[in-house]
Order: sequence, then structure tokens, then C-alpha cells
Amino acid sequence: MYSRCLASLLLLGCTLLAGCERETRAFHEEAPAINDVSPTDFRAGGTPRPVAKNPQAAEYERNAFHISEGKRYYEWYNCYSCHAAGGGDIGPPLMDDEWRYGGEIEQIFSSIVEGRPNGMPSFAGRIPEQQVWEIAAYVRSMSGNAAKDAVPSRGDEIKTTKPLTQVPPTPERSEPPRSNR
Amino acid sequence: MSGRKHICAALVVLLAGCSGQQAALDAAGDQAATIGDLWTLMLWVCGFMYLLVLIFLAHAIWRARHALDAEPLTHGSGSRAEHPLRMALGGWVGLIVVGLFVLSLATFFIDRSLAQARTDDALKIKVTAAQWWWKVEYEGMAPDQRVVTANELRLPVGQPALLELHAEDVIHSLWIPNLGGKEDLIPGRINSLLLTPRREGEYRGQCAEFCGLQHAKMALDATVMNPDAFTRWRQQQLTPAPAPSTPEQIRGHEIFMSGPCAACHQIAGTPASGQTGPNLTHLASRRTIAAGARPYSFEDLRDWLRDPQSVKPGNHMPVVQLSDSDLNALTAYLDSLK
Amino acid sequence: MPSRDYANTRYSGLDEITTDNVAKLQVAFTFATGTLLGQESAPIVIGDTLYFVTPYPNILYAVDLTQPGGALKWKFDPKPAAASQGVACCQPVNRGPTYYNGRIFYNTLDAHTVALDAETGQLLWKTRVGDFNYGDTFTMAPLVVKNKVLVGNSGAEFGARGWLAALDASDGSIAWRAFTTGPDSDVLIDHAEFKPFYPQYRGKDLGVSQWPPEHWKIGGGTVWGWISYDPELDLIYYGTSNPSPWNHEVRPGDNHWTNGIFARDPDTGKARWFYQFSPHDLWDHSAVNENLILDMQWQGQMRKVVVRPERNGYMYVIDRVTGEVLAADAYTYITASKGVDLKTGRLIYNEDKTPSQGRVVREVCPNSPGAKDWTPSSFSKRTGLIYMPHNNMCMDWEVKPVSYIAGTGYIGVNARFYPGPGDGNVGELMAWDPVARRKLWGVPERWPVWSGTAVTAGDVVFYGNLEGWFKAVHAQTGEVLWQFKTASGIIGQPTTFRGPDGRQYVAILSGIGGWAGAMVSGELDERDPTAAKGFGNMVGELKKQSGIGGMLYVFALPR
Amino acid sequence: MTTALPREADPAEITAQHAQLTRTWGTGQSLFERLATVDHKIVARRYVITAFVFFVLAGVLALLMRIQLAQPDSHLIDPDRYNQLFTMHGTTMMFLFAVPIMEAIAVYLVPLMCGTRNISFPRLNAFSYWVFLFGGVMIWIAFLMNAGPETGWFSYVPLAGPEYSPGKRTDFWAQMVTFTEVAALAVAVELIATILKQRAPGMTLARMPLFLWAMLVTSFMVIIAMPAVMLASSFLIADRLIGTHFFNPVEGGDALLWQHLFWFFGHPEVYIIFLPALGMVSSIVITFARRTIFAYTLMVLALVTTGLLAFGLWVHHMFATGLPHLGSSFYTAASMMIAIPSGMQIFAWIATLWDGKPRFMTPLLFVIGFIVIFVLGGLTGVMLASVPLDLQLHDTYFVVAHFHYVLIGGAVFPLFAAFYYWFPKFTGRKLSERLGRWNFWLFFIGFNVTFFPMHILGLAGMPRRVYTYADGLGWESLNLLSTLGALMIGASVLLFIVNAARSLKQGEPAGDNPWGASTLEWATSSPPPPYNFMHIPVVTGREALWQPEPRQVLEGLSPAHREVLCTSALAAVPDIRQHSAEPSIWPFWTAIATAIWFIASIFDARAVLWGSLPVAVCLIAWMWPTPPRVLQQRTAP
Repeated sequence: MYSRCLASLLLLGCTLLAGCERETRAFHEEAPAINDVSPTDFRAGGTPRPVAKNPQAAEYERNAFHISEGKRYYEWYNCYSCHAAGGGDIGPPLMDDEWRYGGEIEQIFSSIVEGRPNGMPSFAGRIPEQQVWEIAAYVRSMSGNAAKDAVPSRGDEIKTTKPLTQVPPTPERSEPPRSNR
Repeated sequence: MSGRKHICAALVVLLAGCSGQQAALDAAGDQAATIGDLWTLMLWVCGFMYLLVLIFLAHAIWRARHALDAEPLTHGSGSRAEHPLRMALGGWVGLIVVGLFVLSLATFFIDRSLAQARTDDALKIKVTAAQWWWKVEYEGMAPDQRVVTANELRLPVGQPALLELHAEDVIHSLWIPNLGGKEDLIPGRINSLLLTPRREGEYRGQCAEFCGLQHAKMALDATVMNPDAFTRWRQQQLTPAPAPSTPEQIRGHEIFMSGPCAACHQIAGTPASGQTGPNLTHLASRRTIAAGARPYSFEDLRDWLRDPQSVKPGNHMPVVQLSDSDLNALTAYLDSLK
Repeated sequence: MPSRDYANTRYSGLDEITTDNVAKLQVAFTFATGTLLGQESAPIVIGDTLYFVTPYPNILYAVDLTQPGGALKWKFDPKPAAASQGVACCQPVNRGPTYYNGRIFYNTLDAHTVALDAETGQLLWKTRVGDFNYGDTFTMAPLVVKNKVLVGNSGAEFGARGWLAALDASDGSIAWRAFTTGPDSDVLIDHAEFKPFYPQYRGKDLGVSQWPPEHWKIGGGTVWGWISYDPELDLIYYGTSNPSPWNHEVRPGDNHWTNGIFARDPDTGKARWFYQFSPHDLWDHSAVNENLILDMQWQGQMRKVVVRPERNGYMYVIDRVTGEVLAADAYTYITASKGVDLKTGRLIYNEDKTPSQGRVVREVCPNSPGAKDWTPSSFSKRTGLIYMPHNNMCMDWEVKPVSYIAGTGYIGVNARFYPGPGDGNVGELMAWDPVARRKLWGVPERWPVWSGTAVTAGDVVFYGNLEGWFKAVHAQTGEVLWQFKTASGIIGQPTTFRGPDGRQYVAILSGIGGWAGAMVSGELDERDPTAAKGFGNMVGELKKQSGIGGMLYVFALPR
Repeated sequence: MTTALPREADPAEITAQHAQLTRTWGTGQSLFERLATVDHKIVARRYVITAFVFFVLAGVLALLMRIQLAQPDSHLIDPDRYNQLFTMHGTTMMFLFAVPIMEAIAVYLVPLMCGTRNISFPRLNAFSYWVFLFGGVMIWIAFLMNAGPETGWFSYVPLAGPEYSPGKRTDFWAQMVTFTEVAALAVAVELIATILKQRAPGMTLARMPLFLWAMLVTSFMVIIAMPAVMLASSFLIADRLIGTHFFNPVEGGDALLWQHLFWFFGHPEVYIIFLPALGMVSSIVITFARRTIFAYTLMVLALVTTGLLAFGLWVHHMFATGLPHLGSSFYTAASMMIAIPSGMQIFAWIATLWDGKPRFMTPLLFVIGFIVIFVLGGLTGVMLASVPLDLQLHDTYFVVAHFHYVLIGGAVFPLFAAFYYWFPKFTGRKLSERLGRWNFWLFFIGFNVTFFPMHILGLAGMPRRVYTYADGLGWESLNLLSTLGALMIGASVLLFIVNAARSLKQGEPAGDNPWGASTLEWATSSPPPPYNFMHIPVVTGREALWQPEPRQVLEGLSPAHREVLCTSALAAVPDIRQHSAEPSIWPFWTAIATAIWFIASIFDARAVLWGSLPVAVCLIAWMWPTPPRVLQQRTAP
């Protein structure tokens, strides 16, 4: 009896802790620092080098407030004008499984900050880093790769894609940039 | 503050009938004055009724002193008092009905008069509420005479002002108690609010509908000015921002234009054209910063720029890491935007 | 020049290919462009050489027609900045080179104009005319008038301030630049010479006062369409695009001088008259379409007019001497407006459809690409008809807050496009009688028609569709006489020319892209209806019918 | 069945009958039997205690808020936490305390006042408690885990919509509404059935105690009002979880739709809380004035009128939204009209006291406190009903003061009166009168010190729901005063808990009818036996126990079966013997399955489908027809 209670309490506890992480609203957090993020894991010498994951960065895509703020800033910084609601326009779609410069949150972060040669402007110094992380987390949610229980279903706007809560995670692959694109 | 001071202050507030720069009964405009009259009527009528209830209750309790243990009265009709009480109840209900009738009628006519006020010569102002600040746009004769400011509303005394109310995100409510009642700003709807200020002075408005994290710090400085001063202010607001003059201001200007600031804020006359944050063209001429979160001063502005999230946690102005000298330069530049 | 003549008629006097024999047309040769985005360029033929420009990276190919199968004579790679692709609103297309006096002139995406020796391909000069960091790009084909290369920028979706510049054809120096917005001195309005027909254009500095303070600096009104020239009146005519941003709520006022037509003196650039098709634009009804310069019978007398199929759905006839609007007839299904008041010249907007923040306005027709986008029509002197590709689309439209950040899009709108009422066919090639002011016939197309047209003295009209069919249509009856499926969708401009061997050829570039084709060429995701500014909602299916490509096709009758 | 005078039975026979009835109706000590019980008194006791715990918790939140507001520019609590505090305070008070505790007391008292052996639909009753408990526990765990709702207890969209309330916080809130409304609807159905069909023979509608009338009207109001909020919360959660557009103004939804739906529930909600309190007040006034109520018929009519008018007022919460003013005038008139029945009832109570022979014991003190406070709240309500005045007062501390005067004055004071009054019946022991007086005066003074200044604060411009305020606006002293008053209230409630805890063990034994009251619950022992009444009483007058003629009982219900007597709805003529459901564990399992269903659907929309399967299975097991449990029949003596 007691052991069963204990087990269920533990289970409950775990769910709840996940809840804490999801629900925190950090206004004052220092942005995770990253260095050495390459858009590709292809490396001369034969051993691929996976992206160095930053656990603090990963929290952004599990936190509802950050994702929601990311959605706001995605609009504020005109990301939508090139990527629409994820379907793409001048820029490539963000809701599919193709990532020219890598789909990990760290890679998305560096794509936003550094810019990419075929038209993606660099936002370095224009968007404070914490907000870039938030935008990156929101971008991850478009392809279903942010935590499902942390994403908003829709915004108060014209109906666009499927509700983000319903988008299945898209298996990602990293691709080097195509020529001429 | 000492306790005694508090008590004194409380008494003063009670007696003075709520005067102040954000007080409903200290009317500085037609609408607030009319509503204030209605309040007085209500207070008298309701106060009178309340007094009657208390007297009756007190009398019942006073009478009970003489009641001794006795058998319960199981049939109401058995009481000698039943009939007079019924008469009294009739009178009481009659009184309530008359009172309510008077109040309803007063309400109805005052409401009508407020709704039918003339608006042809009104100053037209578009107010847009966003989390957690106010965007204020004065419509001009020509589009280029349009004054855009934030978190302040300046009105010429005696001229009605028709506010067109928009909301960008959630529901807000615009309330300047000294001038008049509140009106909600609702996404997807356009409401309007008519204010006719009658007394010059500085007042304060505040968002009155809960709108999220910083609902508490979403204030609006309302200033009622004489018409000449208003015209001068308006002309002055139309001028582009002055160019930075001191070396420090020039450096501050560069920091502003090359950093994140310019992505959200507009300063007319410079490349900064962001619209998501308040227009800063004449920031230094305002009474407060960050929608009333702090009074305007060089030091407060610098504190705000250093760490907006401490002053107003959760607002959308990010913390930007700047060295002390850069911070001073940036503050110096913004402080020059008179 | 891509539009064949200064009058923009795209009419060719060649008559070897006729309505009788066109069915026998076959491929003479093909030529790979080496690029895979929308191919909007018109191939032009000068002597024995065919020239065309690819979309970014804007390589100019000179194809030697004397060689069997068309061998490469030379090519020129201007190496435009790759980053400029990020400020090309509707794919980094290019509408073609132009030829003048032994030189080839064309524009590159990163806002440079290039002059090449037509024979050798040697670079003569290259002028940086705009700055793509502030949204200026080049997609239009220049026009050379009196030794002036006229070029205009694109980028009203990025808050670029529009202008038309005249470059000296000999050295590339800028002779004059007429801005679309701003004070009269910038717009080159000299009130001594500027005589617009309607009073609303007569004030001082309207390019400033019809905007909120300072907004004219980021107000759009770019010049990326077609320029016509009337040598007799010595005036050029061109349209200005939509104001920036699309969200009209942030720019109260009529927004002079966007969405209108200017008549200017080509020597000085000074404006003669102006007319505004869509004042205070609500729908991105960018007024850059071609102006056909015609002299025609009007109420019993010959009038010098420009005929202008406008994006807002009306066919305008304007006196090209005075700028008076003689007629404006709806040629498609319109709900966005209720007609044009010929007295005041003003478009009468449909008040019910005025967009405001916080609600979606539905059933706005025509949608923002308009009843007809840039795709040029042609006019046959033989039939007296205008052959015009146009579309029947509607949209839902939501305006939203927008912030100007240089180098990023400045739009403030979410839209969803869908076919207009009818049988679901969105596009049409229409024959319009400008004198009778009515439609004669139309060839329906399932998808928007995004290619130009050409008409010949053999009474054949050529055009292509997004699925890749290149078609020849009887200029009098509208009967489709011949069609050929190219590898990719067609958004280019057909050209017909006489080859070195004396035969008549027809050339077209195949390669889907542009605004309507971006869903295919950009591999955009149709699960988002707002992708490609709204085309995501209606052209997703097109991916099954048309692939990405880039190929020049040249056709001829069998020997 | 026969009506008879109670026989002078010998004690042995009574003991034997008691034993058999207890075996039939009683609840054992094992965990299983406790979970499976359908005894309305046990369920009600749990309900009352749970709701009271929520009251204390919500009160603690209120104290935290008051401490934060004691000083300007306070940084004790950050805005996010503060928003959760006031949302949880309002939500808990309205959904988890006020309505449930009124219904809980009714679940306890209504069968006793009706003179029947159990509530109708007893399993549904057990189910409703579990659902309520799980809903309340869910939202409180969420709150403790920083996932408490933060958009105010009326969760206005778009602030509570998917875009502006990220995370699961508002989803928990919306599902909590679903939980509690399921529970409330279940209880309402039970109460209506019990009141209409299980009254003691002879208790015609005209003889019904006013508390029963109040509960009858309330229950109908619940049935009409609650679906609106369930609809609203379902729309909200659909918007939030699967991206529907009910409240998205951009796509043709409407933010005001939420307000209409919510206040169509929210305003009657106030009366749903208030009417039972009026019933309690009437009971207490009658008992302590020792006089039958003055103008009984008018009192009943007032209750019914209030219940009807309550549905015509909701728009007065929305005067500032820019609705057409002429239409608003209707709501002004309706809102003011409701003062008429309320005023009549106030008069009737005072008149009863005036003409009676009152004993001023703690319950009556609380009733007098109720009158003093509630009338003031009612009068400020009249002010708020006036459109122009409301535009100045709406959403300020004036409103906060108003609804605390109405809700604490109108419901919590009567509740405390009820606790003191019925505690002896619940437990068999009286509460301490001395502590009770302290309890009252602390509460009464503390309440006024807390909330009266808020009227002035509101007029001085202080909006509600601000986590802090700037220095220099003249609000400092009154806020500090208010906080001091709140601490007094806290002390008072603490005193009550001490009183209750001590009295449970050491209180004066009460006997069957310590106050000499007139209603049927006092006709049985304190606390009542599991079967409530050995013999079903027969009622001959309005004040049943005060009737001069000898009391009659009705015989004929089998002591070996769970049987209750059904009577006709109007005249309470004995009709049939109705089987009352056996204890069952399935309501408990159904509630667990329901909880899983509701909570899982917050995280996974598909749970709406798969979650319904276990519920269906449990319901089938619950409803599975079983032959009535027959205890070994004793041979009749």
C-alpha cells in the first residue's frame, strides 16, 4: 500500500517538476553562452562532430514563457515577413524537416545572430541574446520539436498552420547549403 | 512613516473626499463632474436607506433587552405587531421603489447626456494600448501633422477630446479618474471615450482592466494645459529630434542606432524607426518613464536602461549589457531628446 | 528591349508563323540557364545573338544563333552580393536586358546597373545605383531613351524608398533620380512644368504632407515595372508601386506619389503629370503595370492615350498629354472597390472592406497580386486588340503591427489567397477591345497566368502557364492552336525574331518562380496558408504539376 | 404504510431496531467502506471540511496579498506570483469554497430537514465529492508547482487565451472549472429531487422551511447558470489546446463572447452563494427570535424573484466594454430591481427579531453582523448598477470592497452563524460561546477595517489586481490599515479553528435540540444516526417541532432495506417506497477515471477520446443492476 503510494507520489513528483520547468517565467535570466556551433556536423578526418548541446539552451524549448515570448519577437523583428508562419516565403520554410544550416536550437541561434550568406541578415547586436534564444525556441516549435506541453496552440491572428500543439515532431536532418540557393 | 501619521493621513483622505491626481471625486472635467454629482445623489439616497435599516435593527435589539425566556411564537398571525409590521413593510418597499426609481432615472438621464455630448469640434486622438504602455496619436489636419507620443496625454482645457481606443494584444481599460469614467480597449473592437477637461493640471490615468504581468505599472500622464501651451507643445512634438551635440551625446546616439534600441523604438529625424516600443522622439519632455513606472529624471532613466527588468519585471524591454560609460552616454543622448 | 518597342506593344511584324501553320511548330533548340529560380527574363535578339539574363546570380548569356543548336557566345557573371537575395520580395528574378547602341544594359539584384559590349561581353561600366541594405534591389528591365538608361528599384516590401534613375548610357553616371516620395525637389516636381489634370496632385510637397511625419523616407513607391516612351511628346510613362508597409493603418494620407503613373521629361526627369490609381493603397495594388501607348478613336476623334490594365482590376484609358482619365472599366471580379469616379479621378473604395487591426477582412477581390501583376500584355495593330494575361483571385487579409528594421521585410499583413468566384480557373488570357471597352474572348487557365505575351503579324499570340505549357492562340478567335509542355512552369516573356537563317523563331524561358511560383521553386510549405504572402493557401497543388527548372526553349516551323 | 403516534416502545425494541437500521444504513470503518459510502452526512462532512480547508488556504493567499500591498513599491512578491495569488484566491473562494460549502451544508441538512433517510442519488453524491476534491487538489498542486492560473478568477480572453497565457496554467484553471461544475450540477440535481420528492408527509410546499426553499431556488439556478461557464471553459480549453477560434477576434471569434458567457454564470453565481446563506439566516433568526418568520410567503417570493432577476444582470459587469448604452440601461434597471426582494427580506428578518424574543447568542451575532455588512454591500451594488457611476468605480478597489461586503457579509457571516448553529447537530457538542463572541467581534471589526477603506481607495483611483503601487498617490495609509484589518480576520478564523478543535472534544454536550429550534433536523439525535430517523416524522405545520399537537410518525419502511419514502411534489402525500442505492466503490473509481480524463486532456487532446473509455467502464460498473442487499430479516416482534 505504502510503496504503491510512494511510487505514485514519485511519479507525480516527476510530472510536477517538469511542470516547474515548463512554467517558470524568468525575466532576468542570463542568456546561455554558446561557442563553436557549426551549421554542419560533417568534419574532415572522418569523425562527424555533433553540435555541442547546451543544457541551458535546451530549457528554452521546454519553457512555455520563452516560447511564447519567442513568438512575439518573431513578429516584432519581422521574421514572419520572410518565413511566414513557418511555411516560408523569401526565406525557407521553418516547419519542415529541412535545415540548411542545422536545426538544433544552438544552430538556429547562430543562424539568427550570424546571418547566413543567401539573404538571412545577421541580427547580431540588434536582438538581445535572450530574445534570440526565445525566437529559436519558437522556431523549433514550428516543426514540432519544442516541448508539446509548452507551445501555444495558435496566436490571436489569421488562421495559419495547424495548431502547434498538434504538430508532430519532425525528424530533422542537417544539410549543408545548396549551391545557388 | 509613523502609525500616527498614517492615521492622520487616513482621516485627511476620508475628510477631503479623495482629492489627488488620480481621484474620481476631484473632478477636473465635465464627465467626472457629472458622475460626481450622480455619486453625491447616490450617497445621500443610499446613506439614508442604510440609516433607516440600522435604526430599525438597533431598535429591534434595544427592544430585545426586555424579552424574557418565553415560549416561541409559532404562529405569526398570533402577534399583535403583525399588522403594523405589514404596514411598515409596505411602506418600506414603497420607499425602496421610489428611491430606486429616482436613482434609475438619474442614471438614465445622466447616461444619455454623457452619450449625446457634442463631438464635432472635438480633438481626435487615437490611443492604442499594448502590454504595458500607451501609444497616443493626435490626428492632424494633414497626415504629416500627426503627433505620436507615448504614455502621456495632453489636452487643451475646455475643448472636448474624443479618444478612439484600440488594443494591440489583450483587453485594457483607459481610466483618468479626474476627467471621467473608464472605457475598455478591446482587440478587434474600436471604442471611444469623450473627455472634456475643465481645469488645468497634471493628472494620472491608469489601466483598469487586468492585462498581465505589469498591469500595475501601466499608467498614463494626463496633462490639461491652456490652449496656447497645448498648441506650442504640439508644434514642438512635430519637430524631429534634436541632433546630439556633446561628444557624449554623439556616442550615445551611435549606441542607440547601432544597438538593439533602434529595432524597436523610433526617434524621428534619425534612422531608428522601430514601432514595437514607444516613440522616443521627445522622451525627455515627458513626466515619467516606462508608463509611469518611474518619474522622469536622468538617474531614473539610467536605472531603467541599466535593468528594465528590475524596475518593471516582465515588460518587453530587454536587459542590454552596457558598460557604465556607455550607459551614461546613452542616457545623455536620450536625455537630450526634449 | 523586352517590350519590343517604346510603346510597349510587344507586337512583331513577322508573319511566317501563321494561324494555319503554327500547329507544326517544333523545338529548334534548347539552352540550359544553369539557375533554378523564376525565369522572368525576355530573351532579346540583336543581330545573330540572343541575350537573356538569369535570376540571381544574374548571369547574362549571349547565345550565338548562327551555330546549330545555339552555342554559347559568351556569358557575363556580375557576381551580385548573395545577401541581396534576402531583400528580394518575390524571388530574385530579373525581367531582362536591353540593347542600345551596341551595348547591353541590365540590372543586377544587388542594385547595380551593368553595361556590356554587345559583341564581346566586355564590361563597360557598372554603377551601384541603390543599397540593398536598405531594401533596394533591381528586378526590372532597363529602358534606354535618348542615351539615358532608365532604371528603377524594387523593395517596397522592405521599406525601400522608390525612385527612377537615369544613367548616362556612355559612362553610367547618374543624370537624374526622381524619387516617388518626399519633397518636390526629390520627386523632381517643378511646379512650372508639372500640370496634373486633377487638383489632388497640385499641392506643394505632397510627397511629404500626405504621409505621417518622416514616413516618406521608408514609404515604398518603387519603380520595378515597365517604362514607355512617346518620342513625339518626348515623355516617358511609368508606374510607381505600392506604399510601404502593406498595413495601411500606419500610413494615413494618400501617400503620394505611390501607386500612380508619372509622365516625365526623359532629359531632365521633371514630372509633367501624375495620376494615382489607388490612393492610400489598402491591398498592395502596386501600380507598376505596362502602359500601352496608343493613338485611338475616342468619341469620334483621335486621342493620344495610354491604355493601362491596372492591378486593381480596371482598364484605364488615360489621355497621355494631360493625364485625364477617359475610362476605367472593370475587367475582372472586384469587391475591393466600387469603381472610379471619372470626375475626381479617385478610386471609390468599398468601405466595408477597409482593413483594421484585429479582424480578418474576407473576400477581397482582386487580391494583392491583383487582377493582373507585372505580366505584360501585348497589342496587335492588325486586330486592334490587347492580349492580356490576368487572374481572378480573392483573399482574406489581416493587418497587424509592424516595425521598420532596415533590411527586413516591412509588410504588416497576413493574407490567404484563393480563387475568385467561378469555375475554379484562376488565370485567363483575355482579348480586350480598347475602343469598344469590352472583352472579346478568353482562354481559361487553372493557375494564375504569370507569363508575358507576344503577338505577331501572323495573328498568333504566345504565352505560357505555370504548369509549363507554352501556347499559341489565334489572335482573333482565342482558339488554342498549338501547345508544348516545357520542363518547368513558364513565367517569362515570349519573344519572336527572325533568325540568321531568315526563319521566324519563338523563344521563351521556362522556369517556375516569382511570387505565384515561389511555392514550387522555393520549396515552400503549403501547410502554412500564409506562405509566399498568401499563395500557400492556393497553389500547393501546383507542386505536382510543375517542377523546378531553368531552360530556354526556341521554337520554329519545320524546315 | 400508516401514520401513527409514536408508540411507547420498550428500550430493548428500540435498541434492536437501531441495530438493524444501523446495519442497513451504516458505514463501516474499513478503508473500502469509507471510500464506498453513500451516507449523505459523511459525504457532506468531507465536503464541508475540504471546502473549509480551501477557505483557509485562499485566506492565506489573501493575507500574502495584503502584506505585499501594505507598503508602496513593495518587492516581496514578484508580479507573476502575485497574479497567481489573486487568481487562486478568487478561484478558490468562488469555485472551491463558496459554492461547495453551501451545497455541502445543504447535502447534510436537506435530507434531515426533509425528514428522509438519505439524499436522492446517493452514489452521484459520493461521486460529486470526489470530483470536487480531485479538481481542487489538481489546481492547488499546479499552483504550488508554479503552474497556478494567473489571469484572474474570470480569466478574460485574450489574456487567458493561447497567445497571452503560455503554459498549462490556464488549462488547469479551465479544467478545474469543469471539475467543480460537474460536482455542483450533480449536487443540484440531488437536492432538487430530494426537496421535491422526499419531504416528510405533510410538509407541503407552503410548510417548507425557508432553507429548503432557498436550496431549491439555488439548485435550479445552478442548473441554469453552470452550463454557461462549462461551455465557456470548454471553448477556452479548445482554443488553447487544439487551436479553435472561439475567442480569436481576428478570425471572427469574439473576446466579449467570453465575458457574456462567463457573467451569465458569474452573476447568478453570487446569488447561488447568497441564497443558501439567506436560508440559513432565516433558520437562525426564527430559532433565536423564537418567532415564526414574518411574512413567510413574501420571503419565498423574494427568494424566487431574486433567483429569476439574477439572470438579468450580467451585463452590469461589462458596462465599460463599450456596449450600446441604451441596452445597458435595462441592466441598470434590473440590477436595481433586485434590491427590492433583498430589502424585503432584510426587513422581514429585522421585523422577526423586533417582534420576537431574541437570545443574542453567537449565531445571532453573526446574523446581525450579516445585516449590517450586507446592506452596505447591497447599497454599493446599487451604485455600481448605475452605468455612469460604474464607469468610475468598475475594476477599482471600490468594487473589491463591494463584493467582499456582499460575499463575506452575505455568505461568510451567515456561514459562521451556521457553523455555530448546526455544529451541535453535526458533532453532538456545542462550540464555546465565549470564544464565539471573540470570534465574532474580531471578524466583524477586522472585516470593516480591511474592506471599508477600500471604498475610499477605489474612489482615490486605485485599480484592482495591481501587485504594487507607486508612492505618493495617497493610498499608503489606507492600504496599511486594510492589511492590519486582514490580520485581524486571520486571527479570528484561527480562533474559530481553535474553538472547533477544542469543542469537538470538550464542548458542552448538546442533546437533540439545544436551541429549541423548529425544523426536523433537530428531531433526531445529535449527531444523527446513519439512518437519520428511526421513524419518518409527519409534519403538521410550518414550524414542525413547534406545533402544539403531538408529533406523529410514519411507519412501514422496512428496516432491513435501504428504503426512502417518496411523497408527492406539492402536497407531500406519501407516494411510494423507493429503493435507495447501496454503497459502491464505483463512484470513487468513476471520479478517478474522470479526473484522469480531464487532466490528461490538458496534455493530450486525444485523451478526450481515450479518457472517456475508463469512465464509461466505471459508469457501467456503477450502474450495473444488482438486487437490493437484503439483510437477514429479523422476525418481527
